[in-house]
Amino acid sequence: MSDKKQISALNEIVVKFANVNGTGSASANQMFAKAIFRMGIPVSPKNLFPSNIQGLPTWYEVRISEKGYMGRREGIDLMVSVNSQSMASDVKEVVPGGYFVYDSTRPLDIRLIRDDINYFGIPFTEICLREYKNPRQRQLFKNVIYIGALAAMLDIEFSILTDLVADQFVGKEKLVAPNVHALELGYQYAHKHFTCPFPIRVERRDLIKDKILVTGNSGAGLGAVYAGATVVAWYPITPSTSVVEAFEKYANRLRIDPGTGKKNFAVVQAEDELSAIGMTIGASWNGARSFTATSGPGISLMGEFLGLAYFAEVPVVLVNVQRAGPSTGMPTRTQQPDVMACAYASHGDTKHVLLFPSCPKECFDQTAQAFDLAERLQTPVIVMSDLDLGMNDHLSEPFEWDDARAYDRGKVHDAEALEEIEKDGGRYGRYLDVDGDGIGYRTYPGTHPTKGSFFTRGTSRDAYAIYTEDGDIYAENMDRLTRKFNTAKDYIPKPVLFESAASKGKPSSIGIMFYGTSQQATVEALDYLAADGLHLKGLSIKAFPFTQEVDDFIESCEQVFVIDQNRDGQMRKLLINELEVNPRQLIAVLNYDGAPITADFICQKVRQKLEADSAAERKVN
Amino acid sequence: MSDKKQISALNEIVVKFANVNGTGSASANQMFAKAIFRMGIPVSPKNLFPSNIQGLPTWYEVRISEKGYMGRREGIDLMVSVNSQSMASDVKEVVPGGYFVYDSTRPLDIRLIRDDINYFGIPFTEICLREYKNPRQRQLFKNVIYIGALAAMLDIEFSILTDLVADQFVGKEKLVAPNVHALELGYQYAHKHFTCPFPIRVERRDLIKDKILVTGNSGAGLGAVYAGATVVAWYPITPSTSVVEAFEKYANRLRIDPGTGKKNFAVVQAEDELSAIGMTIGASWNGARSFTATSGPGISLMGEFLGLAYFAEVPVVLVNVQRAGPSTGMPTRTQQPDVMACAYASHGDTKHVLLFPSCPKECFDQTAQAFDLAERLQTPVIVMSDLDLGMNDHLSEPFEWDDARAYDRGKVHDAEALEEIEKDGGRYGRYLDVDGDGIGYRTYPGTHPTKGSFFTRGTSRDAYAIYTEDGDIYAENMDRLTRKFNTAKDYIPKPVLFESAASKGKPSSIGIMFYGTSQQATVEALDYLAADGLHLKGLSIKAFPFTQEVDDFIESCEQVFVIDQNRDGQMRKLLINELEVNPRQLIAVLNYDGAPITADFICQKVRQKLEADSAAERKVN
Amino acid sequence: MSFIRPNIRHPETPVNAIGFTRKDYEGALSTLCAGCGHDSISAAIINACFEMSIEPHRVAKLSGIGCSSKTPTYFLGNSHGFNSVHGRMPSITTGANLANRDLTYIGVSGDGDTASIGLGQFAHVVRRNLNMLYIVENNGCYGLTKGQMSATTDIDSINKAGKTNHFEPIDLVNLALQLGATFVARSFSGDKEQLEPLIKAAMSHRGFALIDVISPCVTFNNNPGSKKSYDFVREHCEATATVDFVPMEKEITTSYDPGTTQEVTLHDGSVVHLHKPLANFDPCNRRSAMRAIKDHQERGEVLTGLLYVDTDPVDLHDMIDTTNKPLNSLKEDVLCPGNATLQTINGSFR
Amino acid sequence: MSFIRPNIRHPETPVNAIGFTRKDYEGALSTLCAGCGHDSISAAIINACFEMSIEPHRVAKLSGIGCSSKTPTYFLGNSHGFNSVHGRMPSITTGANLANRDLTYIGVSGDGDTASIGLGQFAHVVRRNLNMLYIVENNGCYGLTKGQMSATTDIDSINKAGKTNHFEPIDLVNLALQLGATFVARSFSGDKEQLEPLIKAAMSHRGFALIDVISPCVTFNNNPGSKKSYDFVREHCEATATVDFVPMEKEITTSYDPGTTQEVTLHDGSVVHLHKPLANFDPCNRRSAMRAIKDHQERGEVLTGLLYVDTDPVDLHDMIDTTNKPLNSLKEDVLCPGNATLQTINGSFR
Ligand SMILES: Cc1ncc(C[n+]2csc(CCOP(=O)(O)OP(=O)(O)O)c2C)c(N)n1
Ligand SMILES: Cc1ncc(C[n+]2csc(CCOP(=O)(O)OP(=O)(O)O)c2C)c(N)n1
Ligand code: SF4
Ligand code: SF4
Ligand SMILES: [Mg+2]
Ligand SMILES: [Mg+2]
Repeated sequence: MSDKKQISALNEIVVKFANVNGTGSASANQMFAKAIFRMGIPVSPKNLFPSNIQGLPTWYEVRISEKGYMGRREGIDLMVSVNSQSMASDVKEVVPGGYFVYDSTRPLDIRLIRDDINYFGIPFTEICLREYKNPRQRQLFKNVIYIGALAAMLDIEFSILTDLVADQFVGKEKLVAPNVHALELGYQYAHKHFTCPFPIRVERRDLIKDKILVTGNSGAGLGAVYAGATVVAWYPITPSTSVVEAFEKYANRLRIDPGTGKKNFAVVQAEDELSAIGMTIGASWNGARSFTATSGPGISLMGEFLGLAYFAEVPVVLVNVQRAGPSTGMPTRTQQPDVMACAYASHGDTKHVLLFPSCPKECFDQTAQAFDLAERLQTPVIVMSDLDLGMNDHLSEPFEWDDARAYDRGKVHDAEALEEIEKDGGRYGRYLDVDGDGIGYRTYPGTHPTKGSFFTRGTSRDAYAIYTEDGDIYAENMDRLTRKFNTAKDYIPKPVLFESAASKGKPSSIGIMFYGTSQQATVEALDYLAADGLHLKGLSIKAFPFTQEVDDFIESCEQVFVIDQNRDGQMRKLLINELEVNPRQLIAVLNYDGAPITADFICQKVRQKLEADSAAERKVN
Repeated sequence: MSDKKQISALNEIVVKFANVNGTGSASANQMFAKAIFRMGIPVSPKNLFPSNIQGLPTWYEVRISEKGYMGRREGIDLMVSVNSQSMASDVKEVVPGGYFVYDSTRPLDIRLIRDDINYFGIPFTEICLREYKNPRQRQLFKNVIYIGALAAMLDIEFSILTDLVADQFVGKEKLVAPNVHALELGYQYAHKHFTCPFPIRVERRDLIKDKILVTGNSGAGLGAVYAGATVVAWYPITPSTSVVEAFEKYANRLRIDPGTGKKNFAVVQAEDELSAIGMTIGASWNGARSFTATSGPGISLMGEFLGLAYFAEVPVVLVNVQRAGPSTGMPTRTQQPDVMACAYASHGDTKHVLLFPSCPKECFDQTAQAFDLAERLQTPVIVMSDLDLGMNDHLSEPFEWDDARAYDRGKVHDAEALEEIEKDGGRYGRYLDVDGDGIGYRTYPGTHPTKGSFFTRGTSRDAYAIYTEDGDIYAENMDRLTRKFNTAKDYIPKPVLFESAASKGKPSSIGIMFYGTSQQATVEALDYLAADGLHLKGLSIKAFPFTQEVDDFIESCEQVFVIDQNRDGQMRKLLINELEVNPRQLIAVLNYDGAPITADFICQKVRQKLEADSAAERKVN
Repeated sequence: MSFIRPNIRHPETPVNAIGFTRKDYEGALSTLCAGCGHDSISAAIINACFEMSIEPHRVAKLSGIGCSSKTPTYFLGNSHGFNSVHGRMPSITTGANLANRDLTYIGVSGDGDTASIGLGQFAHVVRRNLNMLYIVENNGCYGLTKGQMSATTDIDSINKAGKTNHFEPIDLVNLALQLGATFVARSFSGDKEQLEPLIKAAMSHRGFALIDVISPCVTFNNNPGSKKSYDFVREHCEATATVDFVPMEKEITTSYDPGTTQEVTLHDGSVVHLHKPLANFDPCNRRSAMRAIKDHQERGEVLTGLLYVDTDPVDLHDMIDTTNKPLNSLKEDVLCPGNATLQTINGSFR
Repeated sequence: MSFIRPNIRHPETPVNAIGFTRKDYEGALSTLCAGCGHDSISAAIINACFEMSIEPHRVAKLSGIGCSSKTPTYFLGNSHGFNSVHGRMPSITTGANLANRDLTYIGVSGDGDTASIGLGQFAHVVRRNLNMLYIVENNGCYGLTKGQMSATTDIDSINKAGKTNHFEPIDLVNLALQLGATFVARSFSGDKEQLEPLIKAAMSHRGFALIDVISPCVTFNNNPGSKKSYDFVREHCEATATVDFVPMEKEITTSYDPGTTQEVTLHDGSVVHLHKPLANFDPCNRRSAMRAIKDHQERGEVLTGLLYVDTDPVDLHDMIDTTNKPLNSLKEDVLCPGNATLQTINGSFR
């Protein structure tokens, strides 16, 4: 129909849906991503939604990449825009030669017409008015119709869509037919009016294997179920809410006492975050595995209690699903802005163990491990997820659990142990560093009528938990806490090395460090740079404190790029701080506009710096 | 009497009183320090009290130094111990040849007898039983009696003491005679039983000039009165409580409307620290000068609101009188442990302006200046005092106020200005960076019925204060905040250079940086080191962000010792972080046992390092 | 300076006593869900301010976080607003009021914002009898975070997700009365005839005025089984009386049958007329209010209308004896004692 | 395992039913001011636990920050204790109780700790009807920070510093009743005859039990003019009845005149005997309790004793339907669903 340039691509496409929130577009859009997944092609959907419930623009960006690049990529190949509010900006995002699908019920505003992209109008509203009676249906099915149309345009196997509908409505079977009908309406219309498939299309592959498509928050919630969390206290806040929702959903299925039908867990919606972490501390103190989850403002409110848990040495598992700060900031946009706030949370000299998951599988594993770490180290452990990882579906290795695995409950004396100690003329001291690793032995309340009870407090105390204002005892205790923090290095996950296949065997003196959701984009960037002959080695940081491997990696490089999704380069600062490296050796790469970082952005920053360097050198020589 | 070695000293003495808290010893002890002060001799008293109201050991350590060394010095020359609970440890603190004055009503426990110090028993209890009927009097006058005895031993002019009594009881004149009588009882007893004065004694000098003896918290409170603070919201917490008490005391004298007798200020005791800073923000937003004061736990609780004030750009003045953390820690011991917590308070990318007073005069000046800075920069400004500075009397330059000084209320548009802008076809935008310094123009509520109103929020917004989730606008705004933070450098106090008189004209490549209450001890240490031919140059940091001078100072040194009164070397970390200096260049000197740092401690650490260096060099050559 | 309203409007558009049109009291376009009760409350605030001829800039509007707390953006666009943090609006408003006692303060909050995270600040702002109008837009759920239950969710109420509440709800009206609030009312977003006069009376009250407005969340808590749905509330409301408000200036035109009407004259001289009040209910008697509320609750009914008013309240400024001038209007001359005084103070430290 | 008391004590020292001496229930030496009301409350707790023959380690004691919150160090030295942060004891106790429902939880707090910074958590732990004894050691001031007024300081009460309070006090007993507390009592640290049986009854109550104990601060608020001084309280107390507690096991020995005695049988079978109760006062009727309290307040009197008890309470565990076993006793076998299940879950993500 149109003689404009049309880009063509096979299984390397970015599709974006522009819609209005509260119109049920989410499930339709998800069906699209799932269909690609089921065709065996790696897919990475990202939901860009407003901090609002109904009526504002919302977007769903789907990257399809058989190369397996799952980071975000800018430039939209095919845009489906059914929201007049955002159409003007939507049009701009399409790449030259790209495709723009819109609701042609009303004619397209001429100001939106670009001569370098291809327009495909489908009268969605008109079709819905014709086909459906009630307004809600008209709204809902519009979304399903455009999925049907895309199936034709991109050559998605229609049967996969019908299967997905069937799966979606198990229990509500009578909804299957109308949905399939809606799919067909779109499918037919596209075939009738356009030459389908388009030059950009998908084709079945077998690249998914046993991978799964799941959100990080589901992984975290499941991880907590498997790790044996029994007491969960929380306060709702986006984007962490679904961590607890996932926990509760699975616990309600998997943690019901068969005899009584009662719950082998407790979830309490607290009145605020102070109370939520207080309950978590109380439960851990009393020997249950407990956690809370929060975001931004909640982290600030938990500061005082985190300091108590650090100093009184009570295990705490906290899942922080980060969002764009400061203050309320952009609550529905992603960032990594709480690294400093969490590493040093609370007044006084404090340090906290942090974990940095990069995918749902790591959300599952690290959340589960966080319980072992918190109890082993008797201190708060914070899982540093973010909105992108937590709320978007990510292609992930399947979750695994070793049935032989026993929980590490850390150092806890039971009644027998207490009797033993005294038999040998010893005296139990809660904060005695018996093993030299800085970690004392806890006892749970209710253990023994006359032995092992102690008083937990946020004030200074001696090795026997007796209150003291003696400066030397105070200082010794503070030093032991430092010792304990170093002990953490023996237990926390190690960083992971990455390099481009093209860089194999090509030693490099330039490093690139990253963490969390920067991983996908950075790994992609490594390939692009390698293709230009720029061979960098990558290290994905998985935990704080930093283990020797991180030290060694920096040592082995002349310069290291550090990727942060925040303004102040917080991870870079933390590295400089804690490893005493020369700041000049670490180059900050900062993305903080609230959108997930892209490989192109990273490449651009790296090239700039390296070119500047060689330019400088040329000057020198 | 005793043929043991007796140290002798003139006007270079440390006297310590060991007593029980809640027995009214404080005022007697203070009389002692004041007497030395009125003899024209520099004096530095330090109160070491428990976190308790009555019955536990409390100490009052008085350093007398005509050389003007006002930092703490270890090793007690004369100990007055009237507390059996602490006597055993009190004895240990006395230097060989020193003097131990005790209550000889009951014989001294032989285990307390050292053969290298001199004992002087006075039957205080017995005297009181004989002289006074009611138990409270017996308790109170015991303290006055030992002051009388010290007057004889140290050769304090008795008339000064009687004058002090007179001053103390203006209005309660009938209390004068009994107090003077008690002084005489002690004075007589000492003269009768011991050869007075002792070889350690004081002698009138004229070294005080117009200096004053005052607490830092009085200075801060007065500073706020002079700066025009009208709304004060607070929550009680040691050691910051007396900041607000001082403000209220002076405001009640100096801020009463002559016509109505009503108050030209408002002090509200909030229900907690969250509320206290919330009220401060609300008042500042509404155009009043407002402040709050807190310590340790309060800082953690204020985190969320500090982030709001940073991001929404509302002035806040916060006086943080630091104490030993973490958590409740040692609430009545001094430390500088909140540097990091305050510099980066709250989740997200935040930075806050900090001021570091070293003496009461600076508490006054910096607190007053904090209001100008907060309004000029439209952001929180935190005055980082500590317990030692805040609650102990310090010898200080007198407070000064330039009557020509006008408050800098910062950039605020009034109704005329708003009309002007529109007349010129302009549009007012709260967050427009009109002047390029990152600071926009505020308007106060109630300014104009149709112009200049805007919506203050903790969420992302554009230059016109309209809510937005646009990533570019968000990022621009965050960059402007960075720009604004740099603008702060043009207004904040500059660091102050120190060097030993003995080092004049002796250029040095070794620096020593310090802040707050480390100043007295460090300046003293510079002299001692210079005496050994170790010429260091000192820089006292007065504010964060760090100005060029700090940069230059570090640049000019091969290595710089950084004095921190906390475990983690927080100021050193902040310097590395923000100035991008090589950590190897900065050597941490850390004192964190809750007692004020001493010159000896600093010298020892510096010598160790320098000796290690030269040893290493010897190896090399 | 004084201001003259620029007269660039259609001659027919009605203006109020001080020359402003209703438009001058409107705000930005609402982004709430269509049918959200909160939007009706915004409309009522706009009408009340317009009809009371309040200068727009003499009002400050403050809120916490939530759908309800977003609404200040949607009314009084010519007034300064402060959308603070979750549950802390009372402290911000307290500070603002201390700084300038001459403005009218409207605080908007939600049931989550007030009864959960904000309960402490709510209780203490009541205690201080801060001169403000505090509106709780009470939908018995957390709208903005997608429908979780709140501390005001009624026992056995079922939400959209199908969950049933088992926790004792916090009744903010009872609580406020218990804590000594001097003006307490309850209303329903669907009843503007009642809500508007209540808002006017509350703004005229010199002290803390609470209006707990039941304001259904159409998206998450308007389902059958919910006790905060439009249908349920309509069916279970009973009013203490129909309310009519006559501002101070106006003298009463309509005449009321004394038998069926009770007059309450507020501190500033304006009058609240209560028609056909409940039998043995006295809006000036705290205990009778609490009794009436409990009686209705035991019958499963919601008592609305003006519940209690103290016509001679003592507000925070009275209690701490602040000067009558706004503190933010004082300048160096009154605030700064000067150097001479400082030198005598220095003397006391020698 | 079961434990036998090591028998290394003087044969005469009295032991309780399970072989413990009073000493086994004592704690460290108090560091409070001589005469502080708080110490009397600690003594009463020690006696109550000793006489009720509670195994010391089956009790957990928790507190916030303050002189009052220090006291758990001074009683039940064989019990675990948690001196947490200011105003947050309720959340810590909630978590602890969720982890192990089989222990007895005693929370100690002060009026500052509860009515100021802790009010929100207090209100919400009441709502959740957490099974605990919550003792407020109420001295109407901030003792540990040297005597500032608190939110429970009575109107016109004058403190040591000579300041007069003008703020409406928060009455924690009224508040708790309002919020649905299932056991509410008020007492006086000087009245152990009343306090001890109340503590016993409160510990036997399966739900939230508040005892607001007026406990004078001898150092900062025991002066003439103070309404929380020993003298003032002694003069203005009236008790609902004299209380006698008979634990479940014991059958009643002393016989009571039915005319003058009312029996309240608690959920666990133990019985509270109320002698000579006030005329038309029913401790099982919430509204009658609130009425009686208000009547006395209006007369300037303080009503003490057992004010209200719900003999069939529904506690937090009932509301959220947790299993009867302590959650902290569950092991991998019940907690971990295993890998096979996980693989089916993976399937749902494909
Ligand atoms: C400290 C903090 N915790 C949690 C949140 C997330 N949050 C936003 S609104 C809200 C509850 C809103 O409920 P409500 O006050 O009833 O307002 P509604 O949306 O129902 O009108 C919560 C928990 C937040 N913004 N800040
Ligand atoms: C967050 C925090 N704010 C303030 C303080 C200081 N503080 C310690 S105890 C206390 C009040 C104690 O009053 P109350 O609870 O009545 O106990 P009391 O000493 O009167 O028994 C305060 C404000 C603190 N420890 N923590
Ligand atoms: S979610 Fe509920 S409260 Fe929020 S705007 Fe929609 S209807 Fe209103
Ligand atoms: S200050 Fe008051 S409350 Fe604290 S211990 Fe002393 S008497 Fe008791
Ligand atoms: Mg709500
Ligand atoms: Mg108290």
